[in-house]
Amino acid sequence: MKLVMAVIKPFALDGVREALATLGVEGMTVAEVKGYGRQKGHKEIYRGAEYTVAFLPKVKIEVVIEDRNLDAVVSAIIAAANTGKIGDGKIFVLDVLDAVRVRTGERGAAAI
Amino acid sequence: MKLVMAVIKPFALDGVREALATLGVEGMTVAEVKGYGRQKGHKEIYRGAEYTVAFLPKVKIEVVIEDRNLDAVVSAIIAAANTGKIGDGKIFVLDVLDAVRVRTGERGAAAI
Amino acid sequence: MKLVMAVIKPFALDGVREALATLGVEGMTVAEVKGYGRQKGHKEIYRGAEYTVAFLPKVKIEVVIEDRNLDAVVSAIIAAANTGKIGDGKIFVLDVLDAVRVRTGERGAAAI
Amino acid sequence: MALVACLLPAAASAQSAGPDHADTAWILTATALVLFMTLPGLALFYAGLVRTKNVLSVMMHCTVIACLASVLWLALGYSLAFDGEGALIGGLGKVFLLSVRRESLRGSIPETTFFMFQTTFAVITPALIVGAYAERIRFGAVVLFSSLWLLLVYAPVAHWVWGGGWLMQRGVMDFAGGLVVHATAGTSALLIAYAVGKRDGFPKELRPPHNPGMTMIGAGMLWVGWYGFNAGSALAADANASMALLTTHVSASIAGLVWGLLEWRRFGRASMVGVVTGVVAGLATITPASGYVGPLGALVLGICGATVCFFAVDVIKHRLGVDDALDVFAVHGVGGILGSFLVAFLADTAFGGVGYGGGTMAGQATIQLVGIVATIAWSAFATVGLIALTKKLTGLRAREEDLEEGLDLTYHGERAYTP
Amino acid sequence: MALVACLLPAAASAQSAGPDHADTAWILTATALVLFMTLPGLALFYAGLVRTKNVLSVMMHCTVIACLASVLWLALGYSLAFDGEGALIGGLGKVFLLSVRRESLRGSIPETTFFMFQTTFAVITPALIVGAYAERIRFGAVVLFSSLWLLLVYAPVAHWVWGGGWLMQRGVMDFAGGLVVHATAGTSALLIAYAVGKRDGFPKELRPPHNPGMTMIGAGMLWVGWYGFNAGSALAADANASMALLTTHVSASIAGLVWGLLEWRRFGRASMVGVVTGVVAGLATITPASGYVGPLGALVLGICGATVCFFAVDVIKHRLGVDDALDVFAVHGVGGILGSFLVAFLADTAFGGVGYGGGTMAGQATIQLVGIVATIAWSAFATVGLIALTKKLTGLRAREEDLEEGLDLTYHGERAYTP
Amino acid sequence: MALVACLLPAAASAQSAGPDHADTAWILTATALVLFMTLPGLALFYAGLVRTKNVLSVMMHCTVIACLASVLWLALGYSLAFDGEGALIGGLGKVFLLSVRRESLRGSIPETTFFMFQTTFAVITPALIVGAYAERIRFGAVVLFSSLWLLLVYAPVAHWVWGGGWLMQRGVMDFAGGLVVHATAGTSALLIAYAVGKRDGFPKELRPPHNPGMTMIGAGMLWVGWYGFNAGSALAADANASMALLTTHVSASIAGLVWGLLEWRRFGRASMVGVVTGVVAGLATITPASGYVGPLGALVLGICGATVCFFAVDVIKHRLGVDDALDVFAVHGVGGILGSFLVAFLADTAFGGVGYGGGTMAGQATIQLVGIVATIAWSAFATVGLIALTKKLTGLRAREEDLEEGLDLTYHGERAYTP
Ligand SMILES: Nc1ncnc2c1ncn2[C@@H]1O[C@H](COP(=O)(O)OP(=O)(O)O)[C@@H](O)[C@H]1O
Ligand SMILES: Nc1ncnc2c1ncn2[C@@H]1O[C@H](COP(=O)(O)OP(=O)(O)O)[C@@H](O)[C@H]1O
Ligand SMILES: Nc1ncnc2c1ncn2[C@@H]1O[C@H](COP(=O)(O)OP(=O)(O)O)[C@@H](O)[C@H]1O
Repeated sequence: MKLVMAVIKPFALDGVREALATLGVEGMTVAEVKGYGRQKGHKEIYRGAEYTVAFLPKVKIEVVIEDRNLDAVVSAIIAAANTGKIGDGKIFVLDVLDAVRVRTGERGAAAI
Repeated sequence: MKLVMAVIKPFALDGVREALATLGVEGMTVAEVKGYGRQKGHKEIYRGAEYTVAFLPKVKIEVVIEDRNLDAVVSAIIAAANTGKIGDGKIFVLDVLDAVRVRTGERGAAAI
Repeated sequence: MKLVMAVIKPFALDGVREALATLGVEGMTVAEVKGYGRQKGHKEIYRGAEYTVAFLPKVKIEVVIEDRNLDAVVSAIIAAANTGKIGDGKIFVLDVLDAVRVRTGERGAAAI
Repeated sequence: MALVACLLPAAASAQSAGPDHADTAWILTATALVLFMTLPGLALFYAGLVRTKNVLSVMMHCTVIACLASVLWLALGYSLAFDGEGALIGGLGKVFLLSVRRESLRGSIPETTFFMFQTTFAVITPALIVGAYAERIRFGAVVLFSSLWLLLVYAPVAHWVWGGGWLMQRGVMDFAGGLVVHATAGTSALLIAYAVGKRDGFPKELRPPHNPGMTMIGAGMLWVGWYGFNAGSALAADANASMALLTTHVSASIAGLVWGLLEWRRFGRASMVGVVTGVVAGLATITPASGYVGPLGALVLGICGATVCFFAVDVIKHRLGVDDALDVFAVHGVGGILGSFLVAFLADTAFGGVGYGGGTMAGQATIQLVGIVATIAWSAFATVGLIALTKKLTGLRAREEDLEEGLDLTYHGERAYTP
Repeated sequence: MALVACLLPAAASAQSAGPDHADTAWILTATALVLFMTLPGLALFYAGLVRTKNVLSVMMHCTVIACLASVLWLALGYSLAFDGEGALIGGLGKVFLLSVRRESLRGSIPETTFFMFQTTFAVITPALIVGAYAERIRFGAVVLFSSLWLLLVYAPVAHWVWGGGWLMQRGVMDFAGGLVVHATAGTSALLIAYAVGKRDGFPKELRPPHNPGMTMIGAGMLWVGWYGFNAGSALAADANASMALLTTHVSASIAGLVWGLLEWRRFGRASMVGVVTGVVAGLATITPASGYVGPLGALVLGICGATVCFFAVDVIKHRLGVDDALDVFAVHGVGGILGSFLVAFLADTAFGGVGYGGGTMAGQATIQLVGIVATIAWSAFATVGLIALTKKLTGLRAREEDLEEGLDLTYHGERAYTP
Repeated sequence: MALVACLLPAAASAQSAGPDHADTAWILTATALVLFMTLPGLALFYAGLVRTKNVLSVMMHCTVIACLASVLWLALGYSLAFDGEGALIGGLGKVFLLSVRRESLRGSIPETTFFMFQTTFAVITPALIVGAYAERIRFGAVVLFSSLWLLLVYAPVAHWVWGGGWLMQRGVMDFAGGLVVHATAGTSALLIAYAVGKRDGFPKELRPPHNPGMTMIGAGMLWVGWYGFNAGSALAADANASMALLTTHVSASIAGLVWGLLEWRRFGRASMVGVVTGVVAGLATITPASGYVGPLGALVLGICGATVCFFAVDVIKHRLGVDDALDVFAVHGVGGILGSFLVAFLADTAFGGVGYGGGTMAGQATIQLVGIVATIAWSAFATVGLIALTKKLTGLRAREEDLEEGLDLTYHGERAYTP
């Protein structure tokens, strides 16, 4: 199993969720995060001065999938989140040793 | 070392924390997240219309442990978070290459 | 590639960000979390009673880097976040199988 | 309001040397209450309903409109509305209040008090429209449109109904602004909402209100402030003011319950945002009638207001597909228009109202209809022109990437919540 | 209040044709201030103290009770409280205000003004109880219980004390509602808190207030609104009203300091929620006495109120183990009862009070005690019955899974914060 | 204010038996409005601007200062300010109001009303200073410094200007507190901000305001409450009060626009916090002049106030490098001082003002300058002493680890937001 961790723009979330649903991905976990990469933050104004805020709001999606779905999932995320502008985000892939469904105790692929 | 990442219902957090403390787990990190799986979101009402909100609030627990504690930790989380209803959550296990305690620079098992 | 996941005190974030920028790390993702470790929470007052709050606010930094930068990054985080007091935080290192830049589809080291 | 105050401008205190301190005390208080409706009441009511990235833009709209409208009202608007007895528009004699002295009276109160009370109305009316174009308008467009709208729509209609113009001369009943405030703002809201286009995600993928509690706080402030709006429109601290306050409260209360019941019947649950929306619908509906009806009339108005507005939201958003984002037309417009019509019947003494001062119910109904049609027609006509002009001068809809980023950051360089 | 206004219904302005505009101005203002206490004051004060998942339910309770109580008060409650001189209960002559005309006076003000001022009291009193059953009650139970409670507990006690009933006839002192408002609500709060059971986690695993700032905002609004509550109860803009406002302010101020000091002595730190709780305790304690005592009496009442309520919180929650969630009994109930008793002593002219109008301190203390016991007894008796009825008709406590999920989503289909 | 009220203490109602109910109604209302400015207005305005970890500490400062100042004002401050005609300081005759009876009048209103109105000024003035030392002061220092400051700075200057002291005798114009409130608080704010040191991160790494919406809500409340502050200072519900309310509103409105324009010119965007800061600058600037000028004067004051304060923020923070955290001096101090000077010109009847009562513009300008210099000098002198004392007794700056952790948790055992 793989953990696909994607950091994307907040407004792209709904599209990614739908794209993954179409693929049959049955679960995902999302967190509000902030980050920077090529896209370097923005300026905020406060009483006659401008401040640079380093971090931009992003959402981080974590989805655990079976190995054979990896390419499809990554492609689907790219398709849904890509706008061609900097700040579109990154996808990281990690290995998952095991998955457990709390309700039933099922393990492995059956649990995701 | 292993990273146990559990996505559970918010109200189960206190129970899980206590269960892990009993096991001697000395640290954990918790984030507010939202997710869906089998449990598919809920309906919210807004001025004469119902909207489906895809994501439900969950908490994500991350705890890094020594390999030999893995089974005990997973079982403890299941025991504390299981209500038998959908949405109880998932546990994922990842491998951790190293751990460092910032304060002392200690590494590996000594750091967790 | 490696995922360096550091849980540190919130006020140390700016310092860590600057330290990593100096190293040439070009992206990072930050989440507000809460946690406990050696540092055990604090007491809050509410109408004539004191309550123990188990969790303390922390920030979790996730940064994906090339393998050869690992030691430098870990050292830089320690240097920037260490105050010598308990609660300074932990760093965990995980293996990353792949990275993808959403905008361009670039993969691997080119993507981070 | 004008009926009472303006037909008897010199009656109450002609004999006395100065203003009636008691009436002045109440209208100064009412002025504070009505300002409170906009700042922060309406700002909160609206800001709670939008998404996190557009919270401050809504607050900014309300604040800037408050500032702008106040200055323009002093410079020109008040004179256009309340100087002279022209049928269609007032004169220029009170520009910058140059001709008004500290001691000038209007009825039993200082004219400066009357001016300030009216100023707070001139502030809230264009601010109501904010809810229609929220989350996607350019900031420059808000500034331009609101300014011109105040002078071209609000001031003339205020003159027609309260300032001695043709509707007032015909005896139209609009105690506190069903026509002047809610019908004008509601009509224009619908048109500009259509012109600026839909929010991304409308209607299926909409996010729920980011902070309903904020909306409740705003609604509470609107309710409290509406006491000043309606009971202040008596322009005296008398039995009329008192009854207006009572009918206002009763209509709001029953309307909140009715909206809740309708939701409960349809969804099995009543929402908090629903109940406070009902309250506001009840308040808008009673507004034109507040000083003319009694407690029973208020109950009827509240029930009708909540019911009609409840269905109007659905019709506008889901049948017509117009993204009047925060339902300005469906709640304020429809409520105000409905009340402006029903007052013709409920003012009858049989229902505890004040009667028709010699006229008949049928006659009153006719003039109310005329007033409604004229107000809607003029508001629509002028708004269409203003939209075209705004599109040309500043552009109307924000760029797609700015919408994504949120108006707060794009236009104001700020974010609503920094942890 | 009633003392002044009702014994002299026609005195002040019998000779004049209409209401005293000055007194009317002040009572209309006071009415707005008291509505402001509930919406949004109390809603914020309470909502800040609960957990994130139950924020809107608390606001909903306050809003719906405001709507419901207003309509029921118009329909029946006001008449039961203020029609006729029956010892135990008023008549039906003022149902729906049918017999009240626009020009009817009560003392120097329109009866409609008096009605509306009283309406805001009828709104806040059942709303106070919300804090007791917060976070675990069924929504239907709130609707049913609050409605019947208004008619069965509030209206009769208001009649006894202010409406010409047996306690008023015996000269009980309750200027603005120590008995009528705080003792009734506090007593019933304690019983229903017990009946509905504890919040999950009580007492050891409780989460701290989700947003103390919200509680502070609410407390500030309560403080400001309480000026209207107490000084409005003079029913005139006179020296009595002024002194009532003064004593209200002084008691609140010293009580906030005392609560902070007690926390500081016990924990080495004073909390913000603590200080504003002290302020509210001081406000509740001065309420029955506000028009009868002077500045020194107010200082004494504030000090006693904060101290006794501080320890009462602990006794109720940790000794008795009753989860009166937001301390309605310990703060409002105990404060109101304490003030209702102490006024018997502090009204003495020796302490700057108004004296006993011919009676003696001992006599006054006796009637105050009788009033306190009767109010508590009747509130408790009726509440026990209402709880049984509510349990049967709607159920009282929400289902376990709904508690977990939170009342906001379960009953109202909404969430307080959507990022 | 004092000009009007105190020179004619017995004029208006000497012949009548009791207070003028109409004026009393208005001043009671104004008192509520001014309390509302501090609680929760100012608390919100300030709390929105700080970081999440210090939100409650700011609210706590405002609340505790409100309580403390009220009690000290009753005990001593009021007497020092308003008892007797001493040139430099009042007497002890009104300590605890012992000599003031329920029926005592001051002008046309009860002395208790006057006292309470003044109390709310005594509350907000030291609370203004909170913005200067926010996010890094020890809680004990706030308590000690504010208490002594009220008695040593505020009470004497209030006596000089309003209580019959030397500046009043010379005819200084300060309608509602440009000198007494804003110049005193602003000057002391600057000094204590310097003494307590900079916030960590100042000036480069500063976090933006944690919740600008909160600041907007607070600003709205300040605006509404300022009606009471300025128009209440007429001490009657008359044409003066009305004009004061009008000029207050006009200055606020234009100042908000001007600040926005300046930001837009400099950064290409206008911020919401900017516009409401401009509004507050406009309000502070009009304060001393509000009852003396007309609408045109108000426009001039608003434009000057916003412009000068806009640049003052930059000068203080980035040139002088003093971390007056929330710009108390730059906005309140500078605005109040500017208005206190400009009133000498704009009060001319040529600009629609009230004129100089026989004096000349030049004479007035001189006495205004003398007043400004004396107020600043005494405030600075006394504040330096108080800072030294506070440093010794309680310490001024919190410990480094407490700053990191945040003042909310360290000093008050609470956190602002618990999800
Ligand atoms: N090396 C990295 N480690 C962790 N997170 C990263 C890394 N690089 C980028 N991110 C996350 O991805 C987000 C988008 O990255 P960015 O570089 O702006 O995208 P792009 O390069 O496609 O324009 C960042 O805001 C950050 O949260
Ligand atoms: N494949 C997955 N990848 C990431 N997170 C998941 C995945 N499946 C479930 N989750 C997380 O676990 C939570 C609970 O899952 P759910 O399927 O509802 O539980 P169950 O199957 O036990 O009823 C989800 O809300 C989501 O946050
Ligand atoms: N084993 C662990 N697994 C996950 N997170 C941990 C673990 N131990 C510590 N943490 C995180 O690191 C934070 C700091 O840990 P702590 O033990 O207080 O630091 P230290 O030991 O250096 O004083 C904790 O609040 C928690 O969020």
